[in-house]
Amino acid sequence: MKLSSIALFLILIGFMTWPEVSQGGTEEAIYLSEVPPQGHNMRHGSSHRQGSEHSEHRAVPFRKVYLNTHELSDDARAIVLRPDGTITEAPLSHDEEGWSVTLDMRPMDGSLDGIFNLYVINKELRDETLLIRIAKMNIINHSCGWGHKFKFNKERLRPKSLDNIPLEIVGYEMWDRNFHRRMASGDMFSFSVLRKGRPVKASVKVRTRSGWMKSLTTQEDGTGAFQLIRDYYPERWSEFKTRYYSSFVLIAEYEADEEGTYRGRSYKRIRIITTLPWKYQTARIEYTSYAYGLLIFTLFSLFTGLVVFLYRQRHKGRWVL
Amino acid sequence: MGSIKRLKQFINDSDINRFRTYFQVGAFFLLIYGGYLAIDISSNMPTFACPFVEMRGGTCYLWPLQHQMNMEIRHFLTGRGIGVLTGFLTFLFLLILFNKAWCGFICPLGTVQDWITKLRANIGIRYGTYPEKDFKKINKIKYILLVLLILLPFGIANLGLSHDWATPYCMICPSRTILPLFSADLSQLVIDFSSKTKVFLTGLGMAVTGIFVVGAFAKRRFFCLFCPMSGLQYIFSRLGILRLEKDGSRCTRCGNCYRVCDVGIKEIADDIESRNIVKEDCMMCFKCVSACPEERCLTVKFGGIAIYESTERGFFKRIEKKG
Amino acid sequence: MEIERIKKSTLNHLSMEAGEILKRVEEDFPDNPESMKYFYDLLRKVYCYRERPSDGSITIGTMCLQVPEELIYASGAVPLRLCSGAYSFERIGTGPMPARSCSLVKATVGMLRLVPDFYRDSLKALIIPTTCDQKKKAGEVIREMGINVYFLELPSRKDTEDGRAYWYYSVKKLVDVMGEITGRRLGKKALFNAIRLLNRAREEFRRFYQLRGSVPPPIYGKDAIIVTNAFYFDEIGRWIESLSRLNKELYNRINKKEQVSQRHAPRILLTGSPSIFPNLKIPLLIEETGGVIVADDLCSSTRLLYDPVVIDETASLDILLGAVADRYLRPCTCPFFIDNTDKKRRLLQMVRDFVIEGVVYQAFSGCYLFEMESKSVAKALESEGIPMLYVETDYSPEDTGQLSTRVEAFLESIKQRRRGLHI
Amino acid sequence: MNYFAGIDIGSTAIKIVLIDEAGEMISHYITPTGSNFYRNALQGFNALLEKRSIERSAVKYIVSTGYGRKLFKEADESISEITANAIGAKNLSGIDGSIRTIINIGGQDSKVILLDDGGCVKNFVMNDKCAAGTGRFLEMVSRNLEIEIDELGDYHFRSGVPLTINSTCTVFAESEIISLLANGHSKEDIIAGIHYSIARRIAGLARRIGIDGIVLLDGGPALNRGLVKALEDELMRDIVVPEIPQITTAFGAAIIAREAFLAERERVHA
Repeated sequence: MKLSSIALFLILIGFMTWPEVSQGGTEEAIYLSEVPPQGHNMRHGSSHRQGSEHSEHRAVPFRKVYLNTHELSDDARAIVLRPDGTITEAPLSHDEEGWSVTLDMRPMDGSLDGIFNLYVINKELRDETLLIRIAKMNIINHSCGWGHKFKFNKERLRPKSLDNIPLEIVGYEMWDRNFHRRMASGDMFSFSVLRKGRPVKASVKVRTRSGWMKSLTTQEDGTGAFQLIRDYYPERWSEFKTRYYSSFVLIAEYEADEEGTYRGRSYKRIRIITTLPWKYQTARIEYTSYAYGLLIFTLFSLFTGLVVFLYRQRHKGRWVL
Repeated sequence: MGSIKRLKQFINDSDINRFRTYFQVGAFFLLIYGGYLAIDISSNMPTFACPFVEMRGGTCYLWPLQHQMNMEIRHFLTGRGIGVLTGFLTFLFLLILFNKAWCGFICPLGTVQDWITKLRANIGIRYGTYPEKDFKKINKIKYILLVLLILLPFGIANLGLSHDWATPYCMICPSRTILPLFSADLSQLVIDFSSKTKVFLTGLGMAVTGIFVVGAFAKRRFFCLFCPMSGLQYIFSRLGILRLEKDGSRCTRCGNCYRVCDVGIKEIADDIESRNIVKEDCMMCFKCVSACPEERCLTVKFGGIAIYESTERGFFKRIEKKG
Repeated sequence: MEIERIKKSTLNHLSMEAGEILKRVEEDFPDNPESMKYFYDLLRKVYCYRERPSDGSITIGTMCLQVPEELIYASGAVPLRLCSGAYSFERIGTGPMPARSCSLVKATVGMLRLVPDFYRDSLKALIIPTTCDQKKKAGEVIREMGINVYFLELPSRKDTEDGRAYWYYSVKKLVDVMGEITGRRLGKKALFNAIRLLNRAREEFRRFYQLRGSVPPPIYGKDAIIVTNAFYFDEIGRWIESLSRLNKELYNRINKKEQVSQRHAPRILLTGSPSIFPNLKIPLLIEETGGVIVADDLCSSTRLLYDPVVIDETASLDILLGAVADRYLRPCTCPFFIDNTDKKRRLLQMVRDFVIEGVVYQAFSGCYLFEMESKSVAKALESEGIPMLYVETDYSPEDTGQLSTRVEAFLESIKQRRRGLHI
Repeated sequence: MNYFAGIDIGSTAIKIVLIDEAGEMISHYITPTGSNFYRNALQGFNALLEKRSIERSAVKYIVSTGYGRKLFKEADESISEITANAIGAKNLSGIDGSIRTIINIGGQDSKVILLDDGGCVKNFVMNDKCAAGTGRFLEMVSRNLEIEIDELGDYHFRSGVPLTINSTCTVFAESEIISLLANGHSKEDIIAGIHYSIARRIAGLARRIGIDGIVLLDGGPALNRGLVKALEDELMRDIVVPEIPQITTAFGAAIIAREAFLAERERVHA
């Protein structure tokens, strides 16, 4: 009997560590993040730099965003879709921390109150297949001081996409009407994968900072959804912070047989990898409890009821009106 | 008779309690569901309009006040200090307009308490009252709460108190847990375990709600004795345009006004010297004026013009209608 | 046998006395309102022919206005105010009572002592509130005569919380006692209806109280006393109707600017010990010498019917009882209470409301409560420049001569003051 | 020339005063009331007119006061003796205006009248229950001691130590006087004792409403200087006595008659 339990145990461990194994395939994907990459491996992310997190309540004129890779083709371009629909170019710069894009969010008068789409597109030709790596990021630009003028403005709230982007992931239910981030663990995160603006079937992988990974394929109409799980478990309970943003990255791959020439060399197949980083908080339900709330409520109401009842019994006759 | 005189007589004969009940229902919908009609009266209202109610029609001044107090001293004199001042002046303007009638006619929590009182009355259980000496002690609690709700946020910014103390009074106020129920939002009935302070505050909040529900059932306008908003209002209520005045010489001290007073203020019946009879817990519901049989003993004045007076004729009309 | 003779002669004396007073009231004053006839006939019937209108239900005697009549009506009984103003009864009452005691109490004891069938036929119980000591001690004397007496304890302070708590408690005890006497549990509905019934009576009286005080006065003060005294005996519904008829007539008089007595009759306010029919000595004296009593503060007339009961919630019997108890305790300005500052304030307010030119303060000799308070009332009135005549008298007509001189001098001093005659 | 008359029909004496249009006292007449006071009053009035040879029609206004005032049909108006006394005392010639307290000892009652600054009656008290301390008491004493009433004053000043007569009631006092006489006490001491007992009673009455300013004593017994002296000792202040104390009330009534007539004439002309 002992032998089987050991076997079971081994399988379990295997299963537990199973996601580690399939780590290999994600090296190629490039993605943007607000903190500089400490090395390629995502696991020990820079949690201590939380402070600099982009808070939706106070806008900043410039926002520096980092890429997770050092090699980038020379013709890589960073395109910015601004909330008012205009498209601009953002400068890519490289320093010892790696590639970074500095996004210019001015003017700070509330006209650009909304979501910026930042795309970094990198094309390479590897032995006859054109490898396009796209890193996309949604950056919220909002300050409560501007008031919430666009609260009911459909155009500003709608998650937007660009048609000339080879492959793009568009996430829905990203924020509430006041452009405050609303995603919390347990919510269903739905997205769709678009190829040049048209939905397309592609395989998508989700990887959180702590390394948990899940892969799924989009439906025919290119949409997919999955439930966010909580992956923020600080060692001591006192360190738990409700404002902590856990994050994950969506990586979509698409391959097709298309010919074309790129810088004079032809290719027969193209392979596109696009990424979209995402942040979410721990859901309130995770650290609050209805049971205790109602328990305390009933306890105290019963206690008060008892006190009133006893008081009235004792003052039966001499009731003062 | 002149039309003004006929109008005055019509008002003095009317049953203000029924008018107030309807007004309260209207004000309740305005404050709890105003958001659906994109109504936002002001964010510094001198009454409970709970920020935890999603589609509210206005915000209770204690909410921005506690946020604004969460500021270093040096900021007070800078631009941000101006924000505190404008907030306070808006509150003061609204307060001066209706004085403490905000509590009697508009406050949603007060309306809830009045509904609970009506329920108790229909069931046939008698209401309770505080003995005099306890009443004097109990109604000082609201000033303690008022001081705390200003000092604690101030402590966050200047004394390094943790941010969980952000809006301390709102965490223990029964409005936070009860008013959202009216828009089917149960999210406030929880204990927040994210930090020791949060556990303490939300725990206390649920305890206060428990006490509130039974207290409001046993005693009329139970919470109004403890409410810091009424304490804050009373500091400036002297400036109010809406005033309740008493002519002591006409008073027979028959005590009717004291018996109908939901809050149970003894001075309304016993004090025959002071002219402005609005005491600290008064919610200006004017039930006393409708219960006074003496001619022009109690008068409600708006900017010096008497809009509602206790008249003998009106009194007996109301008694006839009581049925 | 000897009791029979005394009883017969006393009844004769009573009818003579009442008849004579009624004659003075009706004939000596030519301009009485026509609808007063009902009240005169009622009193004549009660006092001269002893036919008290009663529908056979239990009668519960009361000796003072502090007894909540709503409770009596609600328990299906009928209250009967037994304070008596008959000099013929006082003469018999002097036996068991000390010589120097208050005439009113002596008269009541006399009435109950010697003339059982005058009221005792259906008198189930007599409730005596422990207001002034003479009524309290007289209660013991009455109990020995075999009448079922119940003492309703009152606090001696009405403005403290303990005083009120004490009073609520004794009213609740009274409810249980009423239960035993009438055999019916006091129901909330019955009490509510009783309250509304009496409130209607008070509303009608309030209108009369205002009409009577208008300038120039449409009715004499003696008629007001007769109207309120009729309230003791009359069935309450009929009393309200006849009073509203009287009010209409007064209203027309005021519109037609008709008035009683001469043009500038001094407007007098009568206060102090209650004058109860047939003891209208002082009021008649004042009005025969030319004054008009336009307002009074007597517990036998105005204070009996002035304050209404207010009901806020009808949740439980306790609340209704509290409202009734409050009405009988708090507005009462009986000198029996300590710190009776309300009385002076109310008097000054009445002086202002009804343009009073002189106050007559009558105190029954032996009633030390009113005698002691007269000094402070005089001082309060003097501060407002209102002259006050303090009259100490009893039911006997002996001092009518001197009193009439004093009353006449008082009225002349008012006229003199008014004309500013400094000859 | 117009004349005005004031008739004070008291319990013991009828006093009539005649004044001219200027308010000066022309003449007065005093006669005992007797049984039919109406006849005596009328006779007295006519006698007064003849003495001064004045036509009845010249007397334009007559005011009656005192106990019998209502039954004297001749009078145009009747007024209580308290008001008459007050007005009379105020206007007596030779008395300065600052009189505040008037003590009147009449035949059957004694009164203390308090005037306010304007001369109106502010308050008054009457010893109306019994005859103690009144003229009738003095008559009883003089009858028992067989002394004329007006000699009482001289006897008072001839007394050594005045006896204390404790019972103030007329009936008992009589028996007490007889017993004192039997014990050989001198009449002078008894009379002085009587005066002091009357003074004590009147002073008690006056203190009940408070004495204020100058005190004037009038009424018949005021002629008795002994009684005035006793009252001064009891009240511890000087007392003013008009030269004819009995007629003050009647004089007041005459003044009111003149005032009423003049007021009537103006109203007619206006």
